Formats: sequence, structure tokens, C-alpha cells
Amino acid sequence: MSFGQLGYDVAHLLGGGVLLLSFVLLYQRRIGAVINAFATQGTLLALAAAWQAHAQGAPGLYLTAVLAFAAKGVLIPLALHAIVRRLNLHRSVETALGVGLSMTAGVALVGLSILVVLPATEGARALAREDVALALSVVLLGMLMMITRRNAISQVIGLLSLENGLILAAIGVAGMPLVVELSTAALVLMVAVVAGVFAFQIRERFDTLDTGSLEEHRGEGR
Amino acid sequence: MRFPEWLRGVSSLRDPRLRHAVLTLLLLATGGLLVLAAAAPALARHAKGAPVVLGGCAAASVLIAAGAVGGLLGGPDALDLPFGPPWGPARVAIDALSAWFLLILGLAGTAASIFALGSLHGPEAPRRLLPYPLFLAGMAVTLLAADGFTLLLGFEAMSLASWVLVAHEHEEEEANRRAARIYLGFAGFGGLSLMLAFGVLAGGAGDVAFAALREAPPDGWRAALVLALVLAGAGSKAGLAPLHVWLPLAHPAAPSHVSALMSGAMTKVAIYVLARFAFDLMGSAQPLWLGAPLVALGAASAVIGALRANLEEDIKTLLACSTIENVGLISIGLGLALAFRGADLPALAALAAGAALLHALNHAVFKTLLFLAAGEVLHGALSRRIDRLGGLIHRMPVTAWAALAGVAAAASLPPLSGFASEWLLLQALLASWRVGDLAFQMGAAAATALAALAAALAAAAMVRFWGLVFLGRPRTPRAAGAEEGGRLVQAALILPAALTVLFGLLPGVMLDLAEPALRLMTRAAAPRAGFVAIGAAEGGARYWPLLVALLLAAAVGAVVWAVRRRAPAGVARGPIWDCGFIAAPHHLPFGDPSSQPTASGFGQPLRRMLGTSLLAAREGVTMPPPGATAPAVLQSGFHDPALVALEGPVPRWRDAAAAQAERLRDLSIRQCLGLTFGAVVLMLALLAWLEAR
Amino acid sequence: MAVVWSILSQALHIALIVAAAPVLTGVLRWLKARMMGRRGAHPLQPVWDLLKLLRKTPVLAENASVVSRAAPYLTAGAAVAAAALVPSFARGMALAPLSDLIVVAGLLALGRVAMALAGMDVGTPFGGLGAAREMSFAALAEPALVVAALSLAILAGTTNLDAIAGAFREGGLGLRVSLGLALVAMLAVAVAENARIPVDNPATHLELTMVHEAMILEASGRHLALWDFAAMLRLTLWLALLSAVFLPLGQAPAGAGPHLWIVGLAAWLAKMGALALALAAFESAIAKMRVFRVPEFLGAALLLGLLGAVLLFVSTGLT
Amino acid sequence: MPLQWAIVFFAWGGAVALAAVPRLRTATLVNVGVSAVSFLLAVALALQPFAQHGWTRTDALNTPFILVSAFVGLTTSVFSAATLDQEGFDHWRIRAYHAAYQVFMGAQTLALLADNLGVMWVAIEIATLATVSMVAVHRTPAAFEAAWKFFILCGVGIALALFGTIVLYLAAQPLLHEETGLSWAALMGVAARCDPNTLNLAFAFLLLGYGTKAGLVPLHSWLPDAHAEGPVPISAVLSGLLLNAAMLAVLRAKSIVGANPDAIAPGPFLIALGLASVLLASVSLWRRRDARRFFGWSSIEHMGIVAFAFGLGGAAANLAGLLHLVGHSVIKSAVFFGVGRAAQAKGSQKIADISGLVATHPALGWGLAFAIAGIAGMPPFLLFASEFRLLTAAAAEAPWLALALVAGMVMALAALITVLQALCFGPPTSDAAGALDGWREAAAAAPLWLHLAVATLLGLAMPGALAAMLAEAARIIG
Repeated sequence: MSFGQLGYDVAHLLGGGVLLLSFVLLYQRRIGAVINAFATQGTLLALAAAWQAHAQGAPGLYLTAVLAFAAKGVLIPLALHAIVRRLNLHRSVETALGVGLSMTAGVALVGLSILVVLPATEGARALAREDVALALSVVLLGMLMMITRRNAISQVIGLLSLENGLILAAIGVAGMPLVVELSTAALVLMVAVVAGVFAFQIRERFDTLDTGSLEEHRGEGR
Repeated sequence: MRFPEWLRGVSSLRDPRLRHAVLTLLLLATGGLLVLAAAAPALARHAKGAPVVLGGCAAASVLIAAGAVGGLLGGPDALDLPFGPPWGPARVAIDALSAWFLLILGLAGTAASIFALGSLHGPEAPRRLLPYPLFLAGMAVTLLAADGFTLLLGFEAMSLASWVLVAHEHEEEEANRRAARIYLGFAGFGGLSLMLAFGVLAGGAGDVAFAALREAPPDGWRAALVLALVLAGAGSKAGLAPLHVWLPLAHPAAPSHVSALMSGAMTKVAIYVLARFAFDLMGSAQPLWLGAPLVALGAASAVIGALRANLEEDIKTLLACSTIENVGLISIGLGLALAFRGADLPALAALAAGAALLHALNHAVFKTLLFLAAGEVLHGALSRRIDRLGGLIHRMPVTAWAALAGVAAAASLPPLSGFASEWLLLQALLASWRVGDLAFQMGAAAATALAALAAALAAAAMVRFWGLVFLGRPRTPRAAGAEEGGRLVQAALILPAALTVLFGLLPGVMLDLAEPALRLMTRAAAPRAGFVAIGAAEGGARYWPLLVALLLAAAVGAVVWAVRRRAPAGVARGPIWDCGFIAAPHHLPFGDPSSQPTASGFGQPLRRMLGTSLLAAREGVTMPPPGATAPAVLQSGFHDPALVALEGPVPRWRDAAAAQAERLRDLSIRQCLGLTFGAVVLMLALLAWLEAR
Repeated sequence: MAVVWSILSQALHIALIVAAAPVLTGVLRWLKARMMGRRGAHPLQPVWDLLKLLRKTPVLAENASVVSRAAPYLTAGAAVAAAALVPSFARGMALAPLSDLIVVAGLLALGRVAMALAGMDVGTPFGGLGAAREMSFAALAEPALVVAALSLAILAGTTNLDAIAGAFREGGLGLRVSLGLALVAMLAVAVAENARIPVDNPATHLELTMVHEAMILEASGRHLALWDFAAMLRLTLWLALLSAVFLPLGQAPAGAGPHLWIVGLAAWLAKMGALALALAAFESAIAKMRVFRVPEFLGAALLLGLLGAVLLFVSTGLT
Repeated sequence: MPLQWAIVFFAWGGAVALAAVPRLRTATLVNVGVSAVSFLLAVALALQPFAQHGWTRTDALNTPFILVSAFVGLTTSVFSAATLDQEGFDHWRIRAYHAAYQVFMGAQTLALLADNLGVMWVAIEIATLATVSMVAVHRTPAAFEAAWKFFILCGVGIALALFGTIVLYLAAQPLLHEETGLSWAALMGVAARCDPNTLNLAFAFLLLGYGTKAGLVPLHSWLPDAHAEGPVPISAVLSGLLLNAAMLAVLRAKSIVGANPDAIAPGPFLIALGLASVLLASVSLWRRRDARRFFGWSSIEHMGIVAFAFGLGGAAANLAGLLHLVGHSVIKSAVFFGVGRAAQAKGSQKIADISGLVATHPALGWGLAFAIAGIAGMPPFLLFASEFRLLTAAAAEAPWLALALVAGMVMALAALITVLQALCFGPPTSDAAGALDGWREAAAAAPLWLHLAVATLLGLAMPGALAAMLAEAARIIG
């Protein structure tokens, strides 16, 4: 299928949506809003997976879609909300890149990924190429978010959206074997991360979630 | 007819089966040493354990010496061991060059082992017992190796074993730990440098077997790089300036018999590696300048070492410095041989190489002797500091006279061994003008002056050593109560002393024995000079040690006879005229030490003449107020510039770099992620750029 | 026949030089005294001194070891052996093959070391002081001598004194500036080796300045006689060496018969006399320098020697 | 069930069983038993002919490392049996620890065995998850900091690796049918015909992803802290085994890209990362005050050397790299045994608090001394052979790079010697609590000496079959 066909357009639309939400995550300051944006991204990803399942006729991807929706669209956001409530952070507004700056950085990263991917994937189908480009952008934006946020939860969300990018890439490549297994495994990793931050934050009872407060505790000091 | 030639003429020595036997004998001796090392921890528990181990070491050393002579008289032979590195067998071989140095190792090892055996008191700690055979075995392996890996295996094993021995008193003194630390650091550095040297030499083929290396001799910058790396690796091990700083620290820290081996044998093993590279592996078609760095560094080491020997106040450190001087002289000889060979003067090349080899042998013997004597002094008078010794000739006559033989040889006095080899070396230096190149001639003239200066400085140092330790009056009660060692110890001292005299009287025989090694190095033989003489060149100057000795004896005899005819026999004894010093107080029954020359006082003239400029030496005299009876005190000290550089700027640069690196480590998690992110973006940008092109 | 002549000449040479040593010293002292306006002692005075000392029983310190007793004989013996090797009136003596310059230097070093050790034997301050200075000066004199020997070896192709003398006698080397420089270097070395002014004052016993005398301060009787005799012999040896190498005129060639020896003998005596006169003039003309100026003196000698060698390189390179 | 899977699932079954054992003594013994059986299984596997079996394969490249990891796993379990009570675990943590240990061992073996790159990725992720919890197990702030950093950085790294895997499939997609799409063997087969640019992209992500796990500068930040916290045995296997798996993953990726003539040459990237690692570690070593962190940094240095070797390529350098990996596993785990035991005995892992070991604990002290000397590349251990091979090859190929490498190695060597003498020599410091009874002290020192013996054997008399296997592997990775 090529440009101008329905399948292509829908897949493109969904991928673009995921990317757009990455931008939202990037400049969204309020923690609650960040979590919601992430939930939306997860849902969109699930839709994308479902559509790919339909388009490629790969029933396995439906499973991926369901998992993605359940975990990323519902459970993890709820868990994160719970943490936020437990540590009453929902008011907390934290420094992120300003809109303009985050936009420019993001656009630059998207440009870079397109510059890299499109010539790199001439062999592959147009849809796959688009998808990989979008996925790479999402990955890079996720990393950018991780390094611009001090708040542990925002960092986790950055990692999660980064992983969304991976799933996006995985489902985009038609006929990828093990895609379900891989996405599941990645999901497990993410859940583990959330559980980790959960256990870790609660146990430590840091008055702040600022990861900077960890630095003092490095072994053998400074 | 040269002496060994009729021996060589005996057909049975040419028999290949005999050559195999020689190599097998040497390998068995080495293996035996390894077995001893393995068994040492268990044996150390029993009272008879230590004597078994050390006796075994002595026996193995004798075997090695015997095998070496066999190797010199017989021919070369090679063998592949059934084990080795993961990529091939370990190759061993014996040829004239390695045999010559094996002879050195055997002689030094025998004396040292007997001494250790004799100075045993009760059970020996495993950490002192186990490394010793390993040390000997490591040196033997290095000399027997026929490929780069085996050579370095032995080289580093030798370093590691001796490091344990250098650190044997680690609990007592920080100084020993520092010595051991610096020593092992230099050892590792040397090993890595030699690895690179083998790599550059092997080139693309990557085969480090000697046979393969000889096939493709390097040229141009590769040859220069190989030489530089070998000088860094083997040179640092031998104690060539400026990488000699570890030597005066490490050699004294070890037990005396180990110090003797380190100075007598280990430095020679390093010299062997140097010679093996420069004369054998790098091929014979090397340019003249290849010898220049050896001559320059050798001259520098000779002067620095000899001068420091005049300033040190610890007898073992003093001897270690004199080792640096002698290594420098040997390296001058090797460098000249290289230059002569490059200038196509084979006879002179053989002369210089002969001087180097002969001096290596002589130095090994007399330095072993001197270190063993120092050990005996330490054992008898419980101190290594000159200012706590004195007058020992009365209490330890055997040690004193044996040491005197070594001292005279080290001071290069005729007719002892040191003079013979240094005479050859001077002849080689005096002939160096025959190399056409003017710059080299000037350099060689300077080297001649420096070599002579070093020799004379060594004489001064040796007079200072022997005179202050064995002559004069005891400076401490312990020195006054010193006692001679047991029979074995005396034997261990007399053996090398006898060899020193013997090699001094028959240098020609030893030179003839070394002839195959010289052929291997320079494709020529040392100039013939008849049976009892050594000669500079055909029809050139000659040195007839036996006749000179006879002449000297006759002259002394004549003088004695003449004096006896006119003078009354016997002497009268009286108190010393002590230059008006008041009589010593009662708490000093052995006289007032402060009315005797001290170590630093004796070194004063040379410290002022040369030390201030070369070693940043300083001194200050604190005079007592007029009328006080307190002695004036002379404080003095000096720095070895190389050591200052090693412990000054180098650590500063390192710490500066480390400080920068720490900044990287202090990053927060986010910044670490930033590093990863940066790496990804950089990589992607690079790819985009690559694809754009 | 030649063998007989060579042995004869050798024996004659030894007797001559041993006899000449004290006389030369006497003459030297007499000349110096004359130049300074004193009458001076009889030239044979040193001989009488030696005989007198020989008759006396030496006194040794209680803690003197055998070194004190053996060293004088060794030093004197070494001096005799060295002197036997330096050609005087004739070449081709029996021991000519042994007469290597470096061997001679080695024998002298042997004597020097023995003297230094004797000085340190009883552990008095002066002995150590003298030994330290003596060895230090020697350390600087040695390279100067060897560098001078370098020039000779380049010109004569060997360090064998007999051969060098022969080469300079026959080989029309002509006057070379480098030879002159070598001569200066060797003169400086000779002055230092023999403890003459300006390096040392043979006539003083002033603690702070003396070098040679400090070592033998303890010696007496026959030992002192031997020390003095060795010193005289060394002086004679050096003068003989200089004359043999640098003014080889009149020397009888190898294998020549007695008739030529007469000429050589006369020439040698004349040369020695001239050198003694020069030395006396030199010593009475200048003052002794401070001990720690000596290195500069010897260093200059060394540099002159090196300069001579370098000039030779250039000239050999050109021809 | 084929042997390949048997090894993995036996370990995981053991993990399940161990999770149910609360008593320390029984748990440690069961752990040793499971490890011993796994070791026997690994030997049996190594004796079988090479084969590809579904998602797994055995070839010359991974068989030696499977043996090594099974061996180190066994000795480590023995060490932990002797010293675990020093960690002061309650019974929950005892269960968790042993379960995690076997899960890690199974995942590690799977990661080595995997032919399918996806499976390899999953295995490495499982190994990471299993160890993270162990790094944090002591619940000190420092432990949490180390675990959190380990987790986040390696999480990102693994994510990058997954992306690389996906792109790699994308590259091979036109040429392969679905099921074999991620098989390394199949990819090697078609690599030459793949789109080079796609391969480049995949390699970039695989290198950075698995390079993070291998602790290559600048992706190394997590390594020293993760190796310094948590129980000693975990440090030993983290440093000794997990790094091998990551490095092998990098190698598989490199070999695929290297098989395509039009793709970028992977060598220079590896050389750059390797040199950076060696140089940075060699200076950072001088600032360490914590013994276990010190040896964590030394792991970075050695991984740098290995990366340099593989970057150099060619039979000699590759062989050197493989030998170095094996030797590093054996000796570095031995070093961690020694340091860990010393830290337990002295009650602190600060270098300043440990001194004079050879006087108080001769077996431990001398063992540690020689292990550190071995890490520093002294004979007769295997690392000496590998460094010799590497430096000779490097000096022949690129002398100036070799000089830079040697500069770093000399600096690191000096640091190692300094610490060696600080720990083992000098006036002994007083022991804290934690003296073990006789046989357990012996059992704690035995693995150390066994490792030294093995390292010597491998260095000087490596069994011919193993040597041939490694030489073949050096040829495989090109």
C-alpha cells in the first residue's frame, strides 16, 4: 500500500498522534497532566497496534494492542496517580523546557531522525519507513524528556514513552517475528520500573521526588 | 691455538645428540627449580625444608653453569615445548649468546644460593622461600626463550618473584613498600614496552618466534621505534638512565642473596634482552646511529651511578648505584659494537662486544660477591648504614678480604677482572674515531672521557665503601661485637672472590670462550692476542694480565727484600695521634666516632665538585659555639633528577587528569542519561552525514 | 742477541730510574730553593733521608690493621712496576710489550688506592680527609689522562708507550696543535698525580690544604720511607713518560746496541734535568690554589684534551 | 527437551525451588547443587557437536563462554555458601537472593546460547531485572542510588538495543521469511545483500544499547556503583559474566555489519569507545577510596581493552579479545571473592580500612595479591597471554594507537599495584567481626585459588580443543 490509501493514512495518523503526544509530554509542566498525556499516548499506541494487526492481518498484534491499552492506557497511569496522591505531589509544578524551546529541540530531533531513517530504509515499504521515523522521534523525545526532568516520576514517564516508541517501531515492521513476546517483555520491564520507583519512593519517604537528592548518597562520597 | 678450540675440536661436542643433552639439562634444571618453588610452602613447615630448597637451588645453578659452558663449546639447538600460549607452543633454544648469560646466571646463582643456605637460621617463611627458585627459573626461562611470548613470560615471572622478595619486609617499613611498588610498576611498564617492541618487529605477520623475526628485519622509523621500546623495556630493567630510579630503591630492600642476584644476574638478563634485540633480531644490516643512544644513555648511567655511589650512606644502596654505573659501561660497549658493525668494522665491533660481554660476566661475579659481603656485614653488625659500622676487618677478616677482592675489581685495578674488561672497553672507545662520522667521533670522545670519569669515580666509591666499613674504628658497640659467618657463608664469599681473581688473570680464555657469541653478534671474532693476553686489534695494544701480575709481584718482592735487608724487623705500637682530639669519654669505649670520617664527610669533595651540578646536592655545616666540645655536624643530601621527575610532575599530571575524570563521575543520573543521549544523537548525526555523502 | 740487549736495557732502565728518583727530587728541591733565594739542601739529601728512615722502627696505632703494614710495600711495588714499563733511554726493552699507557695508569691507581686505604686504616680524621681528596682529584685527573691518550692513540694507532714513542720518534708527525693540547692535559694530570703545586704542596703540613701528606701522617720508619720513595718514583715516572712521548729525541731504537744507549742516556738525563728546571720554575712562580678550585684546573685540562681530539678528528676527516 | 533449553530451565526451576527455601544452610547447599548440575550440563553441551536448534545455537563463539559462566557460577555459589551469613539476610532476602541468583544464571546462559537476537535481548533484560533487585538488597541509600542508576541507564540501554534489533530485522525483511528474520545465522547469510544504510542504523543502536550493558565509556556511569553495592557474589557474576554476554551481543552485531562490504566499518567505533574506556578508567582508578568500586572501574578498563581488540579485528586481535574476555571473567570474579571476603573480615570496603591481609589471612591475602597481579596482566595468568597477543597485533597494525593504549594500561597498572600493596601489605588492620570457622574460611578462599589455577592453566597450557574453538571463533567474528 502506498500514499493516498486508507491503511497508510490511518497508520500515519496514529503514529503522528503518538509523536504529537510526545511533544505534549515534553513541555507539559503539571505532573497530573503529564500522566494523562501519557495515558492518551498509550491508548493511541494500542489503536495503532490494533490497526496494524488489521492491516497486516497479524492476529498476534491484537494481543499487543490489548496489553498496551490495559497497561499503558489504564494501569500504569492509575498507579502513577496513586503515587502522586500518596506523596501529594499533584500540585507540584516543575521546571521543564519552555514551549518554544521544547518545540525547537523536538522538531530538531524529528528532523534528525527523518534524515537518518528515510535514506537508511530505502529497501523497506513506505509505511514501515514512516513508522520507524516516527518511532525514532518518539524514542529521542522520550530520552530528551528523561534528561530535562528532575522529578523521578516524570523521568519514568519519559522512559515509558520512549518504550512506546519501541512498540510503535516493532508493530510497524510487517512480519516481525516475536513482536508480541518482545513488546510483552518490554512491558514487563516498564512495569518493573514503575514497581521499582513505587517501592523505592515509598520506602525511602523522601520528602521530595527530586532525584538530585539521591546524588548525596553515592557510595564513597564525592 | 685458542684454548677452547681444541675442546671444540673434539668431535663429540659437535654431536647433535650432545647438544640436545645440553638443552635438556638446562630445561631439567629450570623445571627442577619450578618443582622446588611448588614444593616450598609444604617444605617450609619442616626444619629441613628450607635447606632442601636452597640446596636444590644451588645444585640447579651449578647445572645451569655447566650447561652454559656446554652450550658455548657445543653448537646451537632448539626445541618446542609441549605447552605454551593458547596459539602455539612455547619455543626454547640455546645459542652462544644465551649460553654466555646462562653462565653468568649459573655462577651468580650458585654463590647466592650457597650464601642463603649458610645464613639460614631455623625455618624460613614460605613467602621468602617460595619466590627464590621461581626467580632463578624466571631468569633461566628468559635466557632460554626462542619466541617473544616465552621470553616475556620469563621476564615478568622474574619480576613478579623478585617483587615478592623486595616486599619481604613490607610490614616494617613504608620505604620497602614504596620500593616494591615502584619496582613492580617499572616491571609492568617494561613488559608492556617489550610486547610493543615484539609487535612492531613482527609486523603484519604477527609471528613472534625468533626465527620468524630474523626473517624480516625492520628499517627506518620501525627500527628506531623498536630500539626505543627495547630501551624503555629492557633498559629500565637493566637500570639505564633515566629509568634507573627503581634500582637503588629495590635492590637494597630485598634479602642480601636476592639483592646479589638482582644486581649480578637480573640486570644482565635485561642486558641480554637488549643484545638479543639489537644484535640478533633486528638483523645485522642496521645503520651506524643505532648504537648512538646506547652509548649516550650508557655514559649518562655510568656517571650518575658512580657519583651516587660516592654519596649514598647505605652500603647496599651504594652497591646498587655502582651496578647502574657498570650497566652503563656494558651498554657503552654494546652501543659501540652496534656502531662499528654499522660502519662495517667487524673486528672493532667484536672488540667492543667482547668488552661488553666480559664486563657483564666480571660485574656479575664481583657484584654478587660485594652484595653477599654486605649481607654478611648486615648480619654481623646489624646495620647497613656506613655511619654505624667500621673496623670490621678485625672482627670479620674473611669477609673483609673477600670483599677487598671485589672492591679492587670494581675499582678496576690491575690485575683483577674489572680492569681487564674496562681496558678492553677503553680500547674500543679509543678506536671509536675510526667510525667516519664526525658527530659520532665527537660523541665518542665525550663518552670516552665520561667512561674514564665513571671508572675513577667507582674507584673512589669503592675506597669509601671498604675503607669506612672495614677500616678505622667501630662506630657502634654492635659493630665492635660483629662476628664472622659460618663456613658455608665464607665459602659463598670465597668462591666469587676466587673467580674474580681468576677471570682477572685469564681474560683471554674467557674471551675465547665467548667467541661464538661474538660471532653471533658481530659476524667476527675478537682480535687474537694469544693465550694469556687480550688485544685491542691485530698488532695493536696488548694487555698481559698474568705478566703484569708477575711483574707486580716481583716488584713488591724486590721492595720487601730491599727493605728487609736494611730495616729492623717488627713494629712498635702506640696510641693514635688523633689530631689533638681530646680522649673519648667513658661511654665511648671504642673511641669517639665523631672523630672519624663519616660517610657524608668522605663524600664531601665529590659532592661539591660534581654533586651540586649533577644531583642538586646540598650540604650545611652547623658549627658548635666556640669552646663547646660538641662536634661540628655536616648535613648533606641530594636528589636524583629522574626520581624527582617521576615523583613530581608525573603524579601532578595524573592527578590533574583524574580530577577532570572525577567531574564526569560526579554527574547526576540525568546528566549520565545526557551522556547516553548525546552519544545517540552524535552517532545518528554521524550516520546522517555519512549517508549524505 | 737482541733478546740479551733488551733484557740488559730493561735491567739498566729499572736500576737507573730507581736510582734517579730520589736524586731528581733532591735536585728539584735544590733548584726551587735557589730560585727562591735560599741555598737549599744538598741534592742528595732525599737519599740520606730515606736511609735514615729505613733504620728507624715504625710506630703503628694500636688498632692499625695489616693494611697499614702491607700498603707501603704494595704502593712502592706498584710504582716500581709502573716505572719499569715507561721507556727512558732506549726502546724495545724486555717489558716493552707490556708498557701500555692504561696499564701504567692502572698500576698507579693501584698504588693510590692502597695509599688511601692505609690513610683510612686507623680512622683518624686526617687520613679520611686526605683519602677522600686524593680519590676525588684522581677521579677528575683520570678522564684528562685518557682523553690525552686518545689523541696519542689516534696518531700512533696504539696505547703502547713503546710504540707511541717509536711512532713519534720516526713517524714524521711534525708539530701538531692537538699534540700540544694533549701535552698540556698530561702536564696538568702529572701535577695533580704528584701532589705538586698548585694542586698540593709537597712541603706543607697545613691541615686544610694538604692531600698527599694527610694520608701518610701516621706513617713512620720504613713505612714512611717507602711512601716517600713511591712518591719520588711516581714523579720521576711522570717526567720520564712526558719526555718519552713528547720529546723522544735521542732515544735508542729497539734492538740497538749499547753504543746508542750512551746517547739515549745522555739525552734522557738532559731531558729530565730540563723538565725538573721547568717544574721548579713553574712551582716557584705560582701559588697553591684552594682545594675546591682544583676541579676547575683539571676540568680545563680535560676540555683541552677533548679539544685536541676533536681537532684531530677534523684533520683526519680532511685528509 | 534439548540440552540447550535444559540448562536454562533447570536453573530457572532451581530458582523456583529456592524461592521456597527459607533456611540459610539448606538454601546455600541447594544453590551449590543446582549450580553444580548446571555446570555438568554445560560440559555435556560443550561435548556435543555444534548445532542450531530453534532459537538457540551452539558454536565456537559461545561455547567457551557457556563453560566459563557455568564454572564461575559454580565457584561463586560455593563462595556464597561459605560467606552468605556475613551479609546478614533475613529469610525473605535469602529466598529472594537465591532465586535471583539462579534466574540470573539461567538468563545469562540463554543470552549466550541465543541465536535469535530477540531472544538474546529478552534474556539480557531478564538478567538485568534479576540483578537490579540484588544490587538494592542492602537497602542503604548508596545501594538504592546504585540500583536506581543501574536500572534507569540499563533500561534505556536495553531499549536502544531493542530498537536496533527491530531495525536490523527491517534491514533483512526483504530477504528473509518471517520466522528466521531475527536469527543471527540467517542474518549473517544475507547480510551482504542487505541495505547497508539500514545495517548502519541498526549497528549504531545495538552498539550503544549493548555497549551500555558492557560498560563502555561514555555509557559506563552505572557500572562501578552497581558492582560495589549488593552481595559480593552478585558483584562477582555481574563483573565476570554479564559483561561477557553484553560484549558477545556487540560482537554478533559487529559480525553482521562487518559481513556487508558497503556498510560502515564497525572497527573504528569500537576502537574509539575502547580507548576512551581505557584512558578514562586508568585515571579514575587513582581517585578510588572504595575497594569494590575500584575493581568496578578496572572492569571498565578491561572491557575497553576488549573493545579495542575487536575493533582492531583480524584473527590475532580477535583471539586476543576473546582470551581477554575469558581471562577477565575468571580472574576478576576471583578478585571480587578476595576483596569481598576481606571487606567482610575487616568490616569495611574502604581501601584505607583494609591493610596487611597477607599477615592476618595468608591464604586470602596472597590469593588476592596474585589475583590483582593477574588483573594487572602479570604472568602466568591468561590475561598476560591475551595482552601479549593484543599488543603485538596492535603494534604491528597501528603502532600509535597501541602506544595510546599502553599509556592507559601503564597508568592502570600502577594504580592496581598501589591498591594491591595497600590491601595486602603493610601493618595489618584489626579484624572486625565476621571471622569464619576453619572450613568455611577455607571454602571462601578455595574458589579464589581455584580460579587462579584455572587462569594459569588457560594461560600456559590451554586444552587444545578449547584453543581450537577460540581460534575458530576469532575467525567467525571476522
